[in-house]
Amino acid sequence: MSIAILTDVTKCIGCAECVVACKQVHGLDKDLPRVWQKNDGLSACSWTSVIQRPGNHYIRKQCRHCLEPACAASCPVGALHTTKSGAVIYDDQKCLGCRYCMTACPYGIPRYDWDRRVPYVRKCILCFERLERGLQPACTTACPTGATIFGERAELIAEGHRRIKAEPEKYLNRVWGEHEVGGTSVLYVSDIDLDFMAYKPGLDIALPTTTKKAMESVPPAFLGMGATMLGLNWIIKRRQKLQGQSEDKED
Amino acid sequence: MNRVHVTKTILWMLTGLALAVALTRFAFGLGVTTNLTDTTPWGLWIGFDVMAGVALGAGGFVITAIFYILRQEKFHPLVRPAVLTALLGYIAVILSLLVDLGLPWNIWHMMIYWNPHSPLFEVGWCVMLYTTVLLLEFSPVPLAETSRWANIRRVLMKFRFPLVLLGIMLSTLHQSSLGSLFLITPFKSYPLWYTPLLPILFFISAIALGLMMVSFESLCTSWLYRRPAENNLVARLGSAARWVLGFYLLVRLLDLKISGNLALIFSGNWESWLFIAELLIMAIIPIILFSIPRVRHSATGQWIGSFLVVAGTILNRVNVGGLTMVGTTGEYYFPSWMEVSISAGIVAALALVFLFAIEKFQIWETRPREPESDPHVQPAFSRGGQTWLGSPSVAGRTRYSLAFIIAVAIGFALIPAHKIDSSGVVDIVAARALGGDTLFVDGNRDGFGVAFPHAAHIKAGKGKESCVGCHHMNLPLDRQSGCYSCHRGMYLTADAFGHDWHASAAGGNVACVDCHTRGEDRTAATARPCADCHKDLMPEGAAIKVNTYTVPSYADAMHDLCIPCHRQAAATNSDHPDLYRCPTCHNGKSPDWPTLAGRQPWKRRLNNHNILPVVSAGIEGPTP
Amino acid sequence: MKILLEFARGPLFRLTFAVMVLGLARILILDIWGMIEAYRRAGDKNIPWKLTMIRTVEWLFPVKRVMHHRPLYSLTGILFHIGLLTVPLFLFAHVQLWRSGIGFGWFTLPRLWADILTIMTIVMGAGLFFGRLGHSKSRVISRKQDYLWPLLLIIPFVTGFICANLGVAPKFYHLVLLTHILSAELIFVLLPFTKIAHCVLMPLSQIVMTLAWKFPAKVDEDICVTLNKKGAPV
Amino acid sequence: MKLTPLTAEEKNRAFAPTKKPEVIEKQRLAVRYHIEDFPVDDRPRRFLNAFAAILRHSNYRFALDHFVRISAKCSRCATSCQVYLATGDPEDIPCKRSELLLSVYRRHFTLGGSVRGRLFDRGHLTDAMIQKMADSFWNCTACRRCTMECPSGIDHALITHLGRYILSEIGIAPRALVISTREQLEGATGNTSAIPLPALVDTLEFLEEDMKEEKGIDILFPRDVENADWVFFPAVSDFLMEAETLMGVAAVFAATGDSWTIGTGYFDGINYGLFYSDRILERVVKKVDAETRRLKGKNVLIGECGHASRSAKYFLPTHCGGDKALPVVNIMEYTHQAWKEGRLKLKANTIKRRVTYHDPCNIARQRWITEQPRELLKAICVDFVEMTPNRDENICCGGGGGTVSIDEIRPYRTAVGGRAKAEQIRATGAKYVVAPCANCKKQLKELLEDQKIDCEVIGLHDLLYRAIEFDAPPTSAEEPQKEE
Repeated sequence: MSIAILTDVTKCIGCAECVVACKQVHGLDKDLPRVWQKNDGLSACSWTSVIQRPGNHYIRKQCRHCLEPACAASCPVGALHTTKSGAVIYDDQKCLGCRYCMTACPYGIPRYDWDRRVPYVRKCILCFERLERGLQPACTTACPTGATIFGERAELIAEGHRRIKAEPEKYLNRVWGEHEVGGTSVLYVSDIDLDFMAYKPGLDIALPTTTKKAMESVPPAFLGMGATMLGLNWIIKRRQKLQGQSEDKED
Repeated sequence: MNRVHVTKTILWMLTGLALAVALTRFAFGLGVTTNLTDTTPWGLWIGFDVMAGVALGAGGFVITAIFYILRQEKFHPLVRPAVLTALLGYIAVILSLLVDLGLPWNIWHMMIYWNPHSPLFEVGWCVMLYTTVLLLEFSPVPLAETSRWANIRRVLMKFRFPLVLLGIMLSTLHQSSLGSLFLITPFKSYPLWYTPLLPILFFISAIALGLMMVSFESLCTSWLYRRPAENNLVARLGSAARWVLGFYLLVRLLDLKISGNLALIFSGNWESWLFIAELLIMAIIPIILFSIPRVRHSATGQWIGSFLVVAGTILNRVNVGGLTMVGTTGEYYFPSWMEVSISAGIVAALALVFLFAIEKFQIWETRPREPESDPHVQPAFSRGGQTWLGSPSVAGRTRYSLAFIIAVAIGFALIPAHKIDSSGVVDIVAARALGGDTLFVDGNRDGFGVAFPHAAHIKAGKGKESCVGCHHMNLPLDRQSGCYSCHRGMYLTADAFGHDWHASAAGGNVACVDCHTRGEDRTAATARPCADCHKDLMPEGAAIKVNTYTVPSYADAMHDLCIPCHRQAAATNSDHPDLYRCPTCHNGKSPDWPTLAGRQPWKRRLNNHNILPVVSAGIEGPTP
Repeated sequence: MKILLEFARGPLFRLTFAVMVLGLARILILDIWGMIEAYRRAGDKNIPWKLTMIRTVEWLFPVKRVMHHRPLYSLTGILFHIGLLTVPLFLFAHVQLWRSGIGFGWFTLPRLWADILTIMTIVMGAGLFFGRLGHSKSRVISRKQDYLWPLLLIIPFVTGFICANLGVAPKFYHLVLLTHILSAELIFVLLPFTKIAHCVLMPLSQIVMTLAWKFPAKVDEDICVTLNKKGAPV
Repeated sequence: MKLTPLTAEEKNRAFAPTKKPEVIEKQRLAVRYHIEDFPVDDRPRRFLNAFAAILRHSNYRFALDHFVRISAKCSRCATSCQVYLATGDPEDIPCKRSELLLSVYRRHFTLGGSVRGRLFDRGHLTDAMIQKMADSFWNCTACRRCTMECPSGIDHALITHLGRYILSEIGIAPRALVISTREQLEGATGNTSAIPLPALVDTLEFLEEDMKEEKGIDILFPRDVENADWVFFPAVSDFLMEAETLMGVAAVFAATGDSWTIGTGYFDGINYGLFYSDRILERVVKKVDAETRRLKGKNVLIGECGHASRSAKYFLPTHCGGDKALPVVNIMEYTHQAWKEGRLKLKANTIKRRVTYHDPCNIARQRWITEQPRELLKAICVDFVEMTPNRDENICCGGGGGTVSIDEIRPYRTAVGGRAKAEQIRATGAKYVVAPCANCKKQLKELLEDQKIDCEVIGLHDLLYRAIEFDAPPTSAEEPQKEE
């Protein structure tokens, strides 16, 4: 089973209750504008934010919890990993602080404690501890309009398609997160194009596969190089020996 | 040997500067020292130190391969310097990683927590192993200096060939895996650089760079110590490098052709020019230079050729490592001077180790020595000062330690304290009046403060009309906001304005002209004064008028606010002759009032927070 | 003025303070390094540690010897040093600065004591100056800087006293404060490079004195070779 | 200590040349210091080269570094220097004297000097400065008393020592010392007083006869005995001038019965290297070591001589093997030890006249030997008085640092250098001043003579000789001993 969040952009009123709830549940510090923050409201102290688009459209931004997360694939120590339920979570005990995950994320989600002496990577963890206790994530609980809801991924995809089918003139015919980068656990249905949320729209490959091939060829490359070098050495040694012998003969 | 002295002095100064910056970085975090952001989490330290550092260490495996595997005996003079450079290069990589990593003390986690899918994991392991291999490869050289370790040396010499072989195998892996690192960012990297062949391209260019790095180094040290360079060998290396570079060029262009991105080269945007420049510097010009026999054998030609390859490959690594992602992320990053100084300092420190090693050990065939190293040479009194600072070791110690500490001190002086002060705005809980009339004012939260008889002051000021005398500038609707909400730095001027806050609150870029008059430079100087909008911030009769966006430090503000009145009162009121004395207020007592102690949960403070949950400006690519 | 003040207590303070601390550490390390080298070269490594230690302690707390010669001058010097060390270190205002800068502070002097010590230091500093000026022996061996040092050292005390007691010169508060900071910074910078370096080198003096007589085992031949005197008559 | 200032007449006499000045007219002390003549222009360069060579090969650099940084110019040393107290000449303040060399070091051997040199191009070493040093360093008696008063711990005597060393390397050193040393190291007789071996043997035999006559027992001077416990090196001048001291030493050994010997290959304890050149110091010390080892002796025993004791005690380990060097013992230590152990019996109250004790700087300043002679004296004297100050804070006799050997400056030594000492002795009212040091003895004799003090200078063992009781005489003949 795999859980997910579906956000209906048309229902969001931008009240930011989800943001407040998130901060409260995780005991996050207050936010202040900093030079290193991207201008999307996310920060080490805000794991979700609400972005306003022209025409009173509000889009909630948070970690997409990819089914095949690039961040988890890139982390050298596996500090980022996917739970059984599908949440991509972070283990600060393992982290080195290399920030490869931040480079690798196609949505630019992970944030860093730039001003801390002991900095960690920060992002939405889908309230996985609450899930274990049988609760919903704080944000979906707090939403007064039901714009963001929690449930089984398959069911929510179906729900999204149902809503689109029910009011095709209201929605764009697409559930964001269904196929993107191999599928994500945070889904959107929307009346405006949400491609601006990612660095590159329409990227449907699972990112870990890009490095997978390279990583799989590591052992053969290693042994192959060794064999080549040994072989070369043997040949040259032999040739030099023969050359020496022939020179000896000539002498 | 003046050339060596000057060089070493400069290197020591760079090291000192870097030390000061490194201490700052560990004391205050990455945000204060670097220009890295959430969008550009990797900067100069990864792009130059790690990516280029590993590449520059390629000389080690290339030359050992030529000497041991291909059995080209005549390259023997270059083997030791190449291995030493490689070793130092990898140590540089490790050092800069220790600075760059957020939690460097966890670097050993790589050994116990495995994620074999991560290219970085593979690079990390290879770097660790290869550094060890290089150490073992190189250690016979210093061990040869004393007979005490002769046994260990003999064992190491026995395992030389397998070590070299292992070194080459490991290098193959991580030189290419550095390219694999960026396979995962097809959404960010520019197509001219992004290709599934990145690992292979990295490996080939590392070979060419290895050849040229060894040459460059031979030329550098020969200049520094005025010793004859190995020009013949360098010419041979150049000749080999031109074939490798040619192959590299071919693979790269063919790959672009197949992926259909070849046309992008001539698209005329800045990436295309960068690409052309990179290829020219890194491959095309050197290939031409090294193809002309006369140039190949001339010292100048070798200088230029090897330098171009080295510079070009560094440029390539920096491009792949982040420079070409700017188009996608829309965020321009330029390293802060502190990042640069750390990079330079690490290079300088290891250059010093290199110079130390070639003076102390048998690295080059002829060991460069200061003439005065011989104890019986008559001391040379310097020409200008007619001084003699002692034997080379004593003189060096005297001279370089001075250069070093001066550089460290300058480093500390240059640290941007305002960044430290304003980055973590003090965690503020408004102090409440106690017993209804007394405030405990403790600006820097150290438990020491001033017990302020609020009610008494109101009374002395004849009622509520006098509020504005002190509360000269309230946040909207909030008379009780503490002085520290704006006067953040205890002793340094703070920027109270918060440009980003205003910009986003005013509706993003379109609102710039609301404050910055059209047609003028957009600086604080040309902007409208705060009071134009915030009429209530500066009531009539306020003690201090604020006209700029900066506010004095907390201490200054408080002193300026309190001292004049106290002085006046002391002069006119004979009951309190001591009013003007510092200890009257700063009496060092720390009243342990329970309501002031401890942190309160965020929930209760929420109402006082200026949170900005709603962001109007979205991600719309680079600002036009 | 404000900008100057900020510069003086910001970057300039960090620069000069670092120069002082590192500079003193440098000469201390160089000194000890030289001692270790000398000890390793010495032919005779037998050093009367106990006697050396006793003499060091005697001179660090020179109560025993002070009355031997020129008691008034010596007493002036000792009191001056006491004030010089305690007031800047334990003044409440300074400790507050450290608290905000590095996060912790320490014991502070009561206000009355601080005032008394400050005035004492100023008087004693002036006393040292006039003592040097008025005493023929001292005058003969004094260099220019020997006269200037006591004067320079009391500037921060005078200005600091004025700052702490605003009633003395209320109109020039910032100017006086600036003088206070700048003069202290000048002292910081000069400290490691002048005779005031004795503040860290002093405890080593007696060991240096003892060790200096421990010559290397073979000087004769080396010096003969270096000076081309091999085989020359004595 | 307060001294009445020198009168003008006294001053003239003290500095008056006894001989015609030979080389440099400015030279007040009228001693021809130059061993060899070099062009004056070249001297600074050669001085700096010698200085540099010495810094390079010896241990002075760190001490000078320390001293130039720490020197506070507090003028306390002026209160303790007997030379300055007598002359009142500021040039004689120890700190001022040290500054002569320290300023050269500061200017030519430190980073600060380098900067200053480049910026202002002044303060180079000049010939005049060398001349000043040559004068000043030989005015000092190297007694190290000022060191005790220096709060900064500057060893002015060390600086004087080094200054003289450098000067000697460029040929500036007192002729008297150099000639003696030349004889000692390269001459036929191999000792500073140029005593030929037959003459020595004659003297010793004569003394043996003398003692036989006086004490009635055989008291011998064993010569070239191998495997002796003690190999004896007195100041060689004792053989000529202080026979009684030697007799006392021989008597002590006769009483204790320990094996001792005088080496005929080399028997000179004097080491003028301590006064002007570390190189000479090293060579002489090595000669002592070689002779002792030739005789397979177990200990080096130094006679009553301050600088001989110090140069052997402190520099034998330095130059001849560190911890493995032969142990060095002063005869006073030996005698005291034997007396303590009861192997030597002394008759109490032998000496009836008032006695005082002069601490030689070289053995008292480091608190090495201060109590032993006093206890011995108290054991045999009726009336023993102390000088003030005494022990490690004693005042130099005025002939220290080798100046006593320079006969040309006797007026200076007795009028200036020894002035404080003379006052001290006069104040005690003693009739005997015990000075266990060949140099002190010579200086004090001349001093008492010139200052017209009615007092006799005598060695410790001279007195002990009179007080030793032989209970187990080596020969059977026992006669009643003579009373004084």
